[in-house]
Amino acid sequence: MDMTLSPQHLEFRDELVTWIAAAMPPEMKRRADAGAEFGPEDGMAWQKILYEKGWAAPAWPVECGGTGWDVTQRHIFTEELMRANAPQLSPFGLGMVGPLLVQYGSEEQKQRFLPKILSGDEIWCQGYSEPNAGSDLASLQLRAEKDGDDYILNGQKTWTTYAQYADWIFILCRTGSEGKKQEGISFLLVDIRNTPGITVKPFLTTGGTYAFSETWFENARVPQSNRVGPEDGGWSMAKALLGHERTLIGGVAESLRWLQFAKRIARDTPVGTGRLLDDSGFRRRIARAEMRLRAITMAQNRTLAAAQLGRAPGAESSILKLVGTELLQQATELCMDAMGHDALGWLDSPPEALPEHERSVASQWNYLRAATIYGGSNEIQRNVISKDILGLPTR
Amino acid sequence: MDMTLSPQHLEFRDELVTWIAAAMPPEMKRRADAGAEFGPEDGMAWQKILYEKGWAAPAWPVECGGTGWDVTQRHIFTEELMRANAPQLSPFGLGMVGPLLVQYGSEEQKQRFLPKILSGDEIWCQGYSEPNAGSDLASLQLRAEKDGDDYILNGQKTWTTYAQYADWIFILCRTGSEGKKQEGISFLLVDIRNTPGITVKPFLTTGGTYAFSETWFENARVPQSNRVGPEDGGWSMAKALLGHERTLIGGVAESLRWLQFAKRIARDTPVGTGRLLDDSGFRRRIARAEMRLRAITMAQNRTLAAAQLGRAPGAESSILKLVGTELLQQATELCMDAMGHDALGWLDSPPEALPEHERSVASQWNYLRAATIYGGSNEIQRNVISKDILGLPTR
Amino acid sequence: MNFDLSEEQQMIVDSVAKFVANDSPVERFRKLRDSERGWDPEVWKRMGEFGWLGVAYPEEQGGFGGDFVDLALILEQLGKGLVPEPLLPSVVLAGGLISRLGTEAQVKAFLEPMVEGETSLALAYAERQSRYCLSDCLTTAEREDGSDLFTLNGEKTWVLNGAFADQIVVVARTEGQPQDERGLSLFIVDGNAARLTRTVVRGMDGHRTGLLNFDGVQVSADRLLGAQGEALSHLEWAMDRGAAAACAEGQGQIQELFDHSVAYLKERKQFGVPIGSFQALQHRAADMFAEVELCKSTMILAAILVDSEDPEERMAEISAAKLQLSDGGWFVQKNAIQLLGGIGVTDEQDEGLLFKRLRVLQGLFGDADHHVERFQTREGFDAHLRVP
Amino acid sequence: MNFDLSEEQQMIVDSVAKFVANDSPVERFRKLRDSERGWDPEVWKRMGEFGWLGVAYPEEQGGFGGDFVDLALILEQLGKGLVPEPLLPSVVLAGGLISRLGTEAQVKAFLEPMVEGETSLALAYAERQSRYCLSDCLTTAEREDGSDLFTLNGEKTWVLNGAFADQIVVVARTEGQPQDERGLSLFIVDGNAARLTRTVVRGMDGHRTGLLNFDGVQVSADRLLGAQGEALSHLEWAMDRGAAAACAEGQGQIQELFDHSVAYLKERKQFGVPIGSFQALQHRAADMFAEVELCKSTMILAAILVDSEDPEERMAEISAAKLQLSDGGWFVQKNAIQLLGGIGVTDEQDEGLLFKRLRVLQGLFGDADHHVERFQTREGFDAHLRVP
Repeated sequence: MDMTLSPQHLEFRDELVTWIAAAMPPEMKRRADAGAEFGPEDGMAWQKILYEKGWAAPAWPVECGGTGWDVTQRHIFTEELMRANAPQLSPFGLGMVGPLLVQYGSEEQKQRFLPKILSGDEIWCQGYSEPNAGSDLASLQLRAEKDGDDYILNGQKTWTTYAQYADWIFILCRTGSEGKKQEGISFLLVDIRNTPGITVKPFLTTGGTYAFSETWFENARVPQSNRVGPEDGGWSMAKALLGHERTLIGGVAESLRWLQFAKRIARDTPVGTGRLLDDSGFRRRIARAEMRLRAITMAQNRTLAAAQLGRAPGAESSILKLVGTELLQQATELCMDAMGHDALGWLDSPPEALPEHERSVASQWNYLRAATIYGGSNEIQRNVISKDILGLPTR
Repeated sequence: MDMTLSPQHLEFRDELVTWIAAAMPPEMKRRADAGAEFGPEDGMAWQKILYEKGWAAPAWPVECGGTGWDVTQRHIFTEELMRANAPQLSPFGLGMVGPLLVQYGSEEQKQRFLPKILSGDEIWCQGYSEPNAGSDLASLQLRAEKDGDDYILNGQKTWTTYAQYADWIFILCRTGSEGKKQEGISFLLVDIRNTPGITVKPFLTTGGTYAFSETWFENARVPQSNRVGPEDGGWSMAKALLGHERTLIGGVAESLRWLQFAKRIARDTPVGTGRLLDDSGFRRRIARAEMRLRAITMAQNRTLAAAQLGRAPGAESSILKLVGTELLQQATELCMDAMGHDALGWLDSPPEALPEHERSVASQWNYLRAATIYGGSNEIQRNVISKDILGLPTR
Repeated sequence: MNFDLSEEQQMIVDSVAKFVANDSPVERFRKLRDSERGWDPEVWKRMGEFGWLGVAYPEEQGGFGGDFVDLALILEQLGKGLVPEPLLPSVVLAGGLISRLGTEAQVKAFLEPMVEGETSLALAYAERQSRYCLSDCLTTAEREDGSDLFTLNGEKTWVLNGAFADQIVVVARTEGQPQDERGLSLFIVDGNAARLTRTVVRGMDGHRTGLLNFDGVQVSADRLLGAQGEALSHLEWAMDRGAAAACAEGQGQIQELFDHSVAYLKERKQFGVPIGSFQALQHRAADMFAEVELCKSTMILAAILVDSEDPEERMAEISAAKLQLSDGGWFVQKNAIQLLGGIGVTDEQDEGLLFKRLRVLQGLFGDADHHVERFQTREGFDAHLRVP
Repeated sequence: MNFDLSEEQQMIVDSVAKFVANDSPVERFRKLRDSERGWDPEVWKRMGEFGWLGVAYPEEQGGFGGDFVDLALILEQLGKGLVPEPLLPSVVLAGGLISRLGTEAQVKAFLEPMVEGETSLALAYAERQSRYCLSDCLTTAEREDGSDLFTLNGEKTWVLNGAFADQIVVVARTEGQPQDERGLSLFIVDGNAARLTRTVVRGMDGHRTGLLNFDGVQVSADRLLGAQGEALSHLEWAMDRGAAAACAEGQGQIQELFDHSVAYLKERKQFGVPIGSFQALQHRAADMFAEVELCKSTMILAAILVDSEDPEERMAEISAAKLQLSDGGWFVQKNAIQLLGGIGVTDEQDEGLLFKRLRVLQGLFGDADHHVERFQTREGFDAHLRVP
């Protein structure tokens, strides 16, 4: 057994840290250092910079624009971006539909879509959930009827993240009606901006941002050539897509950032003659969370190491989402508790009332309640573990 | 609303405290003060003392030997006995079969059994669970076949608490075989000591005591006149019996005793130049448990107050078992943690290695794992709450 | 012991519940949170007419001679509808102090108009550095020899209703060092006083707080509330009432979130069945129910004990109640959002708004850590070792 | 990074697992716990022959030049069978210190016979008042000027294998005050030394510890282990190895308890179906699985890092592992007992015995509170604030 990073990896990390600090535009750097929250526009700006460097999609094959890095390098890359509090990139193109196209897309689809995903010229979003298909995704109802070379789409998607910024949406829709409900589903790419009959209506989250939209399709016409994989074979596409970047879903790097942030707030928060970070009770609470994060990190490292040896993520990876998202939420709760009365503030509180680095804590804390819901709720994860891994009987 | 105890109740409590301290024999008092654990024999000795005073079964009707106290007085009585660390009385006669006989027994049964339950001349135990009937109690299999004026019993009971000390056992057995499995069950009183064909085999618990037995019945003959309630009507008897002393099942008084005990151990445990009870981290852990106990106590008081107004325990009483037993276990864990290395010790550790008041902590901590299992496991409690109170649908 | 509502209390509860259902469902709050003030003076006036604002004050102060339990029952019902009118700062905090400490003239001038719903009040105690420590007060009040005027300098943060209150009870130091226990005094300052700057801050819960800057604000001596330099124990008393009120109002939100969750479990179908038929969710709901009941129990306890004669027992039970609100309430609210799925993070649904207001109440008047600390540092924690 | 077992490691694991299955299932421990010593010197000798006792020592000391991970893998497998032979006190604690600090002669005299299974060792560090503080040592060792003998006075408690060990490494103070960090020394004391009284104490886990009384025990200077007065950092190192070993052995019990629970869920029927088909229990099992995996991860981490060159990182990761053993392991074990129902509290079933041994391991070498405290008081806790 060997858990050390190789000298090459250590060197790679040092270079990365230096590059990231230099590559950020000054205002972005200032906000990153101040612990500010970034919006989707900042993510797009940062993607352009990474794209110029050739680092927009490290995990893609080199011939499609990837970096050729190994799993560990990619992991270091993710972690250091998070530590530097760089804006997060939209995952829907780079992390989801892109890799799927690499694997299952036709040659035409690859050439048409991949370059613009990479450059950020086209922004993507995801259309999976429907009002009556949440945890039970396979019961989705959005219909695609064939009409000549096209499909005619009718129905509704919900929780389409940042659809108002998107040029394209990938959706699961129903093309067949027979057999089990997982059959008869197809995976389509849809021009959300220019297709008549599509209405996008962003709605406010309790975090105070318009992170999600509802999207209606009314006789929206989409060429059949925009289907990825076989007709009625969309469920396997969806499963393949879920497999990508499995190890990142635990949010380890993000939790690390929040815990550092909790310490920082505690350091800057006076209590009596000292600081909150001097309070042994609060220190122990942070310490417990940090210690738990070390445990989760090690579980993640085991998964990564297995991946580096070419093995599919083993059983241990399935727990990362479960315990990782719960820790992530706890880390945000520590920040809220550290803020004391400042936790009363909100995104629009004036700067004299709420320091910039605390501005979006409550909003994010609020929004991240969804971390245990999205990407397969933690209840669904427990179902998967108990059935697929432990082999417990169904009734 | 009024939560104060009346002057009469306060006076009653003061008198009780004085009486208890005076009534205990010196060695019992010494051990109670030292925080020692008592066995069943001590319980019997203490029952005799209470019996002499007329206080063995405060909740029984006066004409059967009860005290005529109101609900609050009975509660105060229980709590003060616990605070004084008096030996606990066996509940099977005084708290379970006795009240059942008062309610449903024939005149002959009452006259035959109640006086000796009260005086402690006859000791009782319970025969409910069977190897294949635990949570699913209604699937019990012990058969009672009619033969003349008798039943012939064949089968096995398990978890019969302290059966080796008992003179009598009350059991649920199967007298019918039709209909739902809750039907066809009868409630019988069996002379466990003198009935041929009954074998009692005590077994060691992980707590190091022989608290439970397995009991076999092989053609054991029992007069039908020992049946309580109608034939095949035993399930309602069992439910009626469960209703008694509902508010005590949360173990509030017992938790209080354990928390005091945790403080005492912490006070007597040196750490550096001080005592463990000076450590703010440990103090906060005890404090949290004490604060939780206050919440549970208040929930219990609401139930008691409702009972005093003659109402059946409401919805709030059903949570007492659930949260009360979990707190009770936590309280024992605090004691274990407070003991540090002393928690390595056991019942038979020599006194120079382990102080008397710490002797049985590990054993009790171990045994009380069963507190969330017996009396309807906490999982069964959750089923009851979700179905009977919240009305959530069954599949 | 008797925890049944009296006939009168039941009437109060019914009438407030009816008001919330008919006149002030969450929808009203949703609209008002984007208005300037965040609440409606007309509704406030009606509350005065209903007698809700004076329920817990003695009759000789224009109140109805009820007790804190009556007030708590009102707050609980209002909490269900997220009714935004400022009962907590105005009736519980500032009003409570004026009622307790005020001269007849002060009561007449400042409390009675509030009881009638003509004016509203606020209590300014928190400062940038103070966290939950009441004696950590940098704001000063100085009086030159022979003068009838005190001069206030300093800053108060997160003053509930502070930006719009007509009168503000302000904690200021008249002597001693920043964290001394002695030397704190209370002043009733006019909201429109010269050299007082008020910045409106909209909070996470959509309510308004004020950032108050005192730059030499002059206050006449007849606005000194209670004995000079002796404010601390009264402030503690007021904070305990605030905590009890937070438990009461929060109970409204906890109960709503729980009831909505149970209803959703029965109605939402996935995999062809109501999700409430899944045992894992049933058991979660059972655990939530237990916490709701414990919250209800401690909320009642706190409301009864705010007027207890034994301040140590009062503080112990109120800390226990506040901890239950924070921990037990948190268990209920986070699981409600989890069970409700997307609905719980959608602003146009009520649940997320209940969730946020509840979090604000959990943080006010001391969070869980603060109350655990307070519980274990009191004398009785060690004295109650009854086993020898 | 690579966490796969090497071929050699896999061979070790297989052979120990086979030994446990064939020669030392829990049944053997159950019998031995009522014997005088609690373990079997013949089996100990066989372990020596198998090479298990020397796996982690350098070849020049009669060992096999493996690392701590190899030893941890052995302990994990032995833990599954509750094998009672004293590897933890003998190989990990006392043997580890002699290997690290011993002179060639000491290694030859005291380590090599143990590696061959001829003798067993113990480490006496805890005292009645010390709790987890290593420097809190009242036992003294004095040497008169010019003498070749140290005289030991004091008492050591809960010495694992202390009642039967042939040689005991004893921590004693050669200078300074009771809690001074400097001034601690190690002595290798013969178990049968004159004026040493050993009381056998059977513990909760059925293992024997010793209560050791030193009433003027004379020890010659060539039995001083390491530099006089400089033992503390080595003791800390040994405790960290003890903690890592506890994680390894405890992992065996955690895995067994979990596996038994899952098997029981599949096999036990109530209400006409396997209880493992109830979703509430399925989800409990899923949560337990997560903790088992985290325990396994941190157990590996701790085993790798005990030999880390950076003591602060070593202590941080080992504290994290020990916390996971205590908290995560506790979650698994308490739920195992709950799921197993009555079985779990029956002495004749294995689960309760696994449960008790695991609790003992959780308490040894610092409990959860101790390790959280140690984690947050180290320098790096504050230094690692990378965000400005």
